[in-house]
Amino acid sequence: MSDLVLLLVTGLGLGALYFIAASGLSLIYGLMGVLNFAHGAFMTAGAYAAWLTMGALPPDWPVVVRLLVGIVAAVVVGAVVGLVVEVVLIRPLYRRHIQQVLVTVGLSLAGVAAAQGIWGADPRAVVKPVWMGGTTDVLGARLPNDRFVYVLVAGVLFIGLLALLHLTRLGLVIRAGVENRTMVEALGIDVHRTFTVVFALGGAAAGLAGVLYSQYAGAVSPAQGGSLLIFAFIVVVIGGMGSLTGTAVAAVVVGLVQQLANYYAASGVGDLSVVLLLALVLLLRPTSLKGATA
Amino acid sequence: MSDRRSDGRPARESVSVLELDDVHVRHGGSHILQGVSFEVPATGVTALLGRNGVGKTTTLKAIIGLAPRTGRILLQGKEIQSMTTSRIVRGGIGYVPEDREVFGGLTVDENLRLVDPDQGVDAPVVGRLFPDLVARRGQRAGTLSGGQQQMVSLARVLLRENALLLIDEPTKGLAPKLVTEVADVLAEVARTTPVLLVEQNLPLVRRIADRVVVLDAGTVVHRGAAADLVADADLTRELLGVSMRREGAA
Amino acid sequence: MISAESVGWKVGGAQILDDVSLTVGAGELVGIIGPNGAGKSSFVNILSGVTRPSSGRITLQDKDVTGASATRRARMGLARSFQTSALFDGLTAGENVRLAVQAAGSAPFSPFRSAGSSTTGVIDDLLARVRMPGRSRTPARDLSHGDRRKLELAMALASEPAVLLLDEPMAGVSAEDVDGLTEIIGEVRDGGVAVAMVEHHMHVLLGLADRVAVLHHGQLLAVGEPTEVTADERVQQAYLAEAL
Amino acid sequence: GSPGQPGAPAGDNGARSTGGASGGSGAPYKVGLVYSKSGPLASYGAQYRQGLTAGIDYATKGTGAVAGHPIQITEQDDAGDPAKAVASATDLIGQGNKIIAGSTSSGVALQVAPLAKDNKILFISGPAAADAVTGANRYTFRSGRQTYQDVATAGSILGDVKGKKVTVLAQDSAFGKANVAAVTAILGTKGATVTAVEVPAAATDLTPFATKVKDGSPDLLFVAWAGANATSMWTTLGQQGVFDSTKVVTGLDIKATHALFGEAATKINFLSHFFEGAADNAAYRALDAGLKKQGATVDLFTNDGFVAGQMIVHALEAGGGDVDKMVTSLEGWKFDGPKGGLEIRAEDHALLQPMFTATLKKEGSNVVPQLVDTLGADAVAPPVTPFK
Amino acid sequence: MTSPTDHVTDRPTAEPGTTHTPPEAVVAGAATSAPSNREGTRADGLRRLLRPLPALLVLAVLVYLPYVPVELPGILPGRVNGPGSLQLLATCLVIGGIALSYDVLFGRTGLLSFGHALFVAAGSYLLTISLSTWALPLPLALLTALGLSTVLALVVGAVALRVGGIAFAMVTLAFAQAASIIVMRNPGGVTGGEEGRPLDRDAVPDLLVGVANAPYRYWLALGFVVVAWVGVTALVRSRAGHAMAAVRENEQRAAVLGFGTYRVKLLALVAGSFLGALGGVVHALVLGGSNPHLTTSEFTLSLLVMVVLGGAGSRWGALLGGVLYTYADARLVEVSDAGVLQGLPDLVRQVLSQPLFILGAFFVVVVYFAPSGLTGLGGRLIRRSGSR
Ligand SMILES: Nc1ncnc2c1ncn2[C@@H]1O[C@H](COP(=O)(O)OP(=O)(O)OP(=O)(O)O)[C@@H](O)[C@H]1O
Ligand SMILES: Nc1ncnc2c1ncn2[C@@H]1O[C@H](COP(=O)(O)OP(=O)(O)OP(=O)(O)O)[C@@H](O)[C@H]1O
Ligand SMILES: [Mg+2]
Ligand SMILES: [Mg+2]
Repeated sequence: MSDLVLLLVTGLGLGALYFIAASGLSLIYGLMGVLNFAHGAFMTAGAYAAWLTMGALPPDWPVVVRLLVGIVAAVVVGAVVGLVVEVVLIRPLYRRHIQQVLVTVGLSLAGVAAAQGIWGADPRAVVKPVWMGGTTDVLGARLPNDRFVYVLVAGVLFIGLLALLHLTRLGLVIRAGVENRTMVEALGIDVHRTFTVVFALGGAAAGLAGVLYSQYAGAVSPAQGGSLLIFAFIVVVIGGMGSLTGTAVAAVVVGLVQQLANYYAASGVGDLSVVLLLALVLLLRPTSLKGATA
Repeated sequence: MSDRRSDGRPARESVSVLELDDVHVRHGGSHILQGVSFEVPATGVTALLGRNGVGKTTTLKAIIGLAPRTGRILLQGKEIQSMTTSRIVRGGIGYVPEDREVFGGLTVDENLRLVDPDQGVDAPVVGRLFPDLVARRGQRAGTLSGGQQQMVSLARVLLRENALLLIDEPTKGLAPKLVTEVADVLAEVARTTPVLLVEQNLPLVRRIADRVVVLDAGTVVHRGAAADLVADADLTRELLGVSMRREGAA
Repeated sequence: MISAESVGWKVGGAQILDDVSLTVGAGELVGIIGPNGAGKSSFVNILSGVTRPSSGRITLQDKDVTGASATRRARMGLARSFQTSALFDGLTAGENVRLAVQAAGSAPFSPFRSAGSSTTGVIDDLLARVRMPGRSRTPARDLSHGDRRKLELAMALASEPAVLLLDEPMAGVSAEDVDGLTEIIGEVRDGGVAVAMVEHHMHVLLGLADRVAVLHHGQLLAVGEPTEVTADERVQQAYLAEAL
Repeated sequence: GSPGQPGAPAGDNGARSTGGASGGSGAPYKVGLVYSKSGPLASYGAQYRQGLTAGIDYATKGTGAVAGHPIQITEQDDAGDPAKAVASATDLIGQGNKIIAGSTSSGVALQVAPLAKDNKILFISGPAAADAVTGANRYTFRSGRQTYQDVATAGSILGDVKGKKVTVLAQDSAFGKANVAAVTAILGTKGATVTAVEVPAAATDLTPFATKVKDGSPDLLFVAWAGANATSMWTTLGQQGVFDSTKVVTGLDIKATHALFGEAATKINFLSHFFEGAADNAAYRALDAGLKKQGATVDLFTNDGFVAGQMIVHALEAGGGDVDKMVTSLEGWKFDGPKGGLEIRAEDHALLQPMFTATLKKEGSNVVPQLVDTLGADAVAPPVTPFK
Repeated sequence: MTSPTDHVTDRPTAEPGTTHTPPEAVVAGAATSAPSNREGTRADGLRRLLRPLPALLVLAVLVYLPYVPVELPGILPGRVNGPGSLQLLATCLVIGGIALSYDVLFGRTGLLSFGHALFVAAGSYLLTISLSTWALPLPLALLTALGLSTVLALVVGAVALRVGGIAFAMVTLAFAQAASIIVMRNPGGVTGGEEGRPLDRDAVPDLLVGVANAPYRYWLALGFVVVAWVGVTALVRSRAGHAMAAVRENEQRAAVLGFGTYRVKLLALVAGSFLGALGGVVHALVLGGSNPHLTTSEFTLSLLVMVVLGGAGSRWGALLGGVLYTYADARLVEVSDAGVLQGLPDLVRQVLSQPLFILGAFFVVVVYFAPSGLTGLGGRLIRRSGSR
């Protein structure tokens, strides 16, 4: 019983992390139709930004305060990176989806390599608030406290983005821009600015994901973003490409399946579980996936 | 059948809202518009006619900045040939593209709210002209029939005050009854907003157009009052390959 | 020869087609008219196998093809055009037609047979017939809208089908060319092909169709001689009004 | 004209003397290095290279030459990729290098070793720990430790293992599997019950595995872990209270990782191949001094580079350019490395060497390793695996 | 907005994953630049005769390379016909050929597969396993590797092609990922896990073993490229090739015309995978073993990168992209090592010393300035200079 509770809660926490990582991806895919392979590099940028900031602040400040400042730094850096990348690299390749994707592939290679060149390939430890490293006993299970934080952040992010997409004019323009940018422009809306805003938003979400993941992992390393990105991709695809609600549901499902399979199934099955889940979903319900029948 | 609009005011008295001066469009290796010049007067319907592939659509795209163009284009005296599409549109041009180009994933209402965030499908003009759309406000536009999509496309530009409307084959794919209705709408709209209309339906042109510009192979081959073209069967046959009168009789 | 027996189609809770039965015999041209959104295109999609009906039966050349794929039906001699031109955008007009010719020629699929260029004459011929000569080397995505419509028609004709379904072939075609294309479709019909044609240009159908079927809200309102149908009060009211 | 032999050089075949290290006048001895200068193992590679410089310096008494022939080193980066390593090694062999050293990763070592046999050159594998390098072929040697020696050291920490429960927490990879196999072989035969908890590579959250470990309540937990999520693993073990009931052993990695153990650092027993302050002898002091000159400090894999340097010089002294003589001279050679007394076992070229156990101690915001025990080479010697 | 936009569409393609193929490189027959006039059949006939000439010339030069004892400092390691250079060139050619096989799926049929690595790896590993574990004679091993890989392609294709677009990409990714995991787990010790598996040297002809025989491995790689080139040419010129183009451009339309789109796609996938597996086999022979890098999704991704880099849907493009990418990947290590960097500020130097950084940045630049690939850029330059 206590094991199950533990697995469910940590699975949920994992799903929350996946969602935070995937939300920015989903958002950018939503508008640009571009799977942003550089999202992992954006996350890494956020993680290092937070790490550097926390290191630069006076060590006698409480860790929580330093972490909060670090998170702000990560989000800002993520947004700025997203903004610059959009304006400098993505925008000139207007309408060339494949090329845009490839630019992000190049960026992901270069970004990780740059981080490795500057800070080395080895992971660097990050400080964690004591409370987040501790546990809370529930029904005999020792639940790590940080998972609650991730779930909370993911929930707030989800609701915020949902409101943005469905209640605001920006959201409407984003959803229209997904389908036909030329026509959005022909209706007198400056779609370029929208792109930039969305890319910056996606970058900010990536920054947030990066810093939270580094807290989770207890360290920062250049390849960290990339390893989370794989799951973010899978989540976005299972969730139905660009559908935020789908992404959220998929993130939770993937987190739970992974966690439970790792405990209850033989080793190896746990490893394949996510991949199998993906194949299964795609083969059984291909029509539920937008973009599946391109 | 009159060659004047219903209010009887002749079109040629007005000043022009749009002026094209030696506009060229080149795409890859082909020279699509080869020096197009004409004016659109500040009132009434100006019909842009021509056979398939002569450059009618390209002309409209050049005006609103969707095709790479050179030359001078003046909207209400202001040069717009180097502006971006969205600026030109905000400057007062409404555009109905020939492929409808509705946003298939958005609902009918959302499609309209893009232009008019406050009213959308509740705008009076929509209810009056296209009650079918009001009934389908929540349906995704991608699942609408061809004609219904055409209605969305038309309704979109009517939601906003415009200095000029560019409308590319609005009645294509519409049922005959609706064609008549749309013709009436356009005639009514043109009373306040000048319209540059591309249309293959010659009886409709005859009914609502004041002036015509005829293109052939990327150049203007005829400019004049609609009535004059209609009256001259030989000229019509030469320019468009058919006679308007015969068509109208069918 | 193709026929639909009480075909129904439901999607998202809405009954788009309801109990529609229609047979088009060899050498017959049936016009399908009706207000926008009546279900005409949906009906063509069901006949051609692009969508599956929720009820009813489709027979093609006297065989039940209700569950058969669009590909199977094409192999059995069915060709169609789309209301929104569906072309191979990256290929030239000529290549588009060539593919259509080849698809027809290779009933048993033979992967490694050389494509050859013996079809060039046929292609140029077809493009000339639909009034777009000299356009053979233009990429389809660069064609003007009217030319795309004509190419769409050329591809449907290319396979020399036994059953031909056309969805608004004249929409966007310049006034000058409408008569010519109408004539071609007439010739095809006279060659023994079963043609069903959705069209809003009434004057085209009046001269051409052997019978006209009227769809309204997914139901068959009337079927009969063109003049008879257009005289029908309900049709006048729902569809025609004062024709332009 | 008609082409000659494919692959043949234009003129005569003389070794191009492009200058070389100082202090020699004869034709240089060419040594090729294939190791990770970039890629995930770049830090290991850098340490290895620093150690090698110090080692050659020490063994040649600062001349950089053997019997008047300068040692000329050509480096190539494999970025940890075996395909690149094979290409680089082929290139180096083609350029006339009779000795290849390096191989930071096991994958590289295992793919380069056959090349040594194919081309009859001497290959001295570096930090790569795979047991399979030992006994690979007559031409392949190693300058570092192997997995078996790690595990045997871990076993010693538990003392008498008879009837004890031992769990191995390992990644589901060749490295992890080798550790599981080694623990089963070594401790299992001594009467311990060995179970394994294998963690799939795709696992992000390690709670299920920590729970599994805890459910088994073992006496000894042996952790075989390589990779970026180490901190997360230790934190999770700590959170689930594994340290409260179980003795935990793992290998001590390079200095940069010491901070990554987080709160768990002081609760773990470490086995160690080498660390700063683990030993003290002439070789160690030479290593220390040699590294200082390069602005570096003693760390895990500086030893492997240093020993490689010693082996290279010894081989060249005995064999000159003759590979067979070099091989024979290394077989059975006993010498003092920074770790202490080493022996190259003739039968399979295993490098018999002492091993260490240690703990980490907090010093301010740093943690530093403290030596607990030194195990003799015999105590941890792997069984003989004859050449295939 | 001043980027080179020579074939901007007026209607944006909203669907992800659809290719934008340059019009000049679509269906066979018209694959080489469309002549602007159709004058006489004599000119056509001459053109047809001349068409394969450039390819044959390039081939002749490549065949002769092992007889060229010239040094190209900075461009190749040592002599052109030195073992290092030939090994490098052989690797480049094999990967180029594999990129060509991938283009059958991606550029010709519009199938965005993220699982092509699976078949390449299958060819490579099955050969290695047949030879090293099952001890089959080489011809039988070749048949086994190619046969089983093709069957695998049939099975995977039959399942994955039930979905399209991005979903297809993900299902193929899932299969490849599963295979990758299995290889890493080293079942029965046959794959060697993350360390890879060297080829049993006794099982392959002596001509392919050893540094001295690098020219033969090079010719083997070249032979593979020729086979792939001829295979792709035949496929693309056939009716099936046309059907593939039809499916790529508009699948629904192709179905309505009577093309069995599922079968066409399956054929493309199996044909491409067969060539890919053949590439894997040659890769194993050239490199003397299999390593798990071939199974990773990064490898597929790099294939995608290569094809786009060179120009999708063109044989020259895919081949060139593959060769250049591999070359750059191998040689940039040298560049980043170069003394050029010494004078630069620390931060810049640290970043530039990472080969992957340079590769990534270079890639961005290429995509940016040659959006239709390098061959597209070349074609444009030729056309431009021709029209002046
Ligand atoms: N998924 C759906 N949900 C709800 N309604 C749908 C859906 N798909 C189609 N429809 C409706 O089905 C009806 C039939 O569409 P269809 O395209 O067949 O009409 P049509 O007769 O061809 O019209 P037109 O002449 O305008 O092309 C339309 O009213 C359309 O809105
Ligand atoms: N992107 C492009 N690249 C090259 N040529 C193009 C491009 N777009 C259009 N064209 C060509 O330009 C010419 C004019 O096209 P346009 O669409 O303006 O014709 P149109 O007069 O609107 O015809 P229709 O009545 O058929 O709609 C055509 O010959 C067309 O093939
Ligand atoms: Mg047009
Ligand atoms: Mg329709």
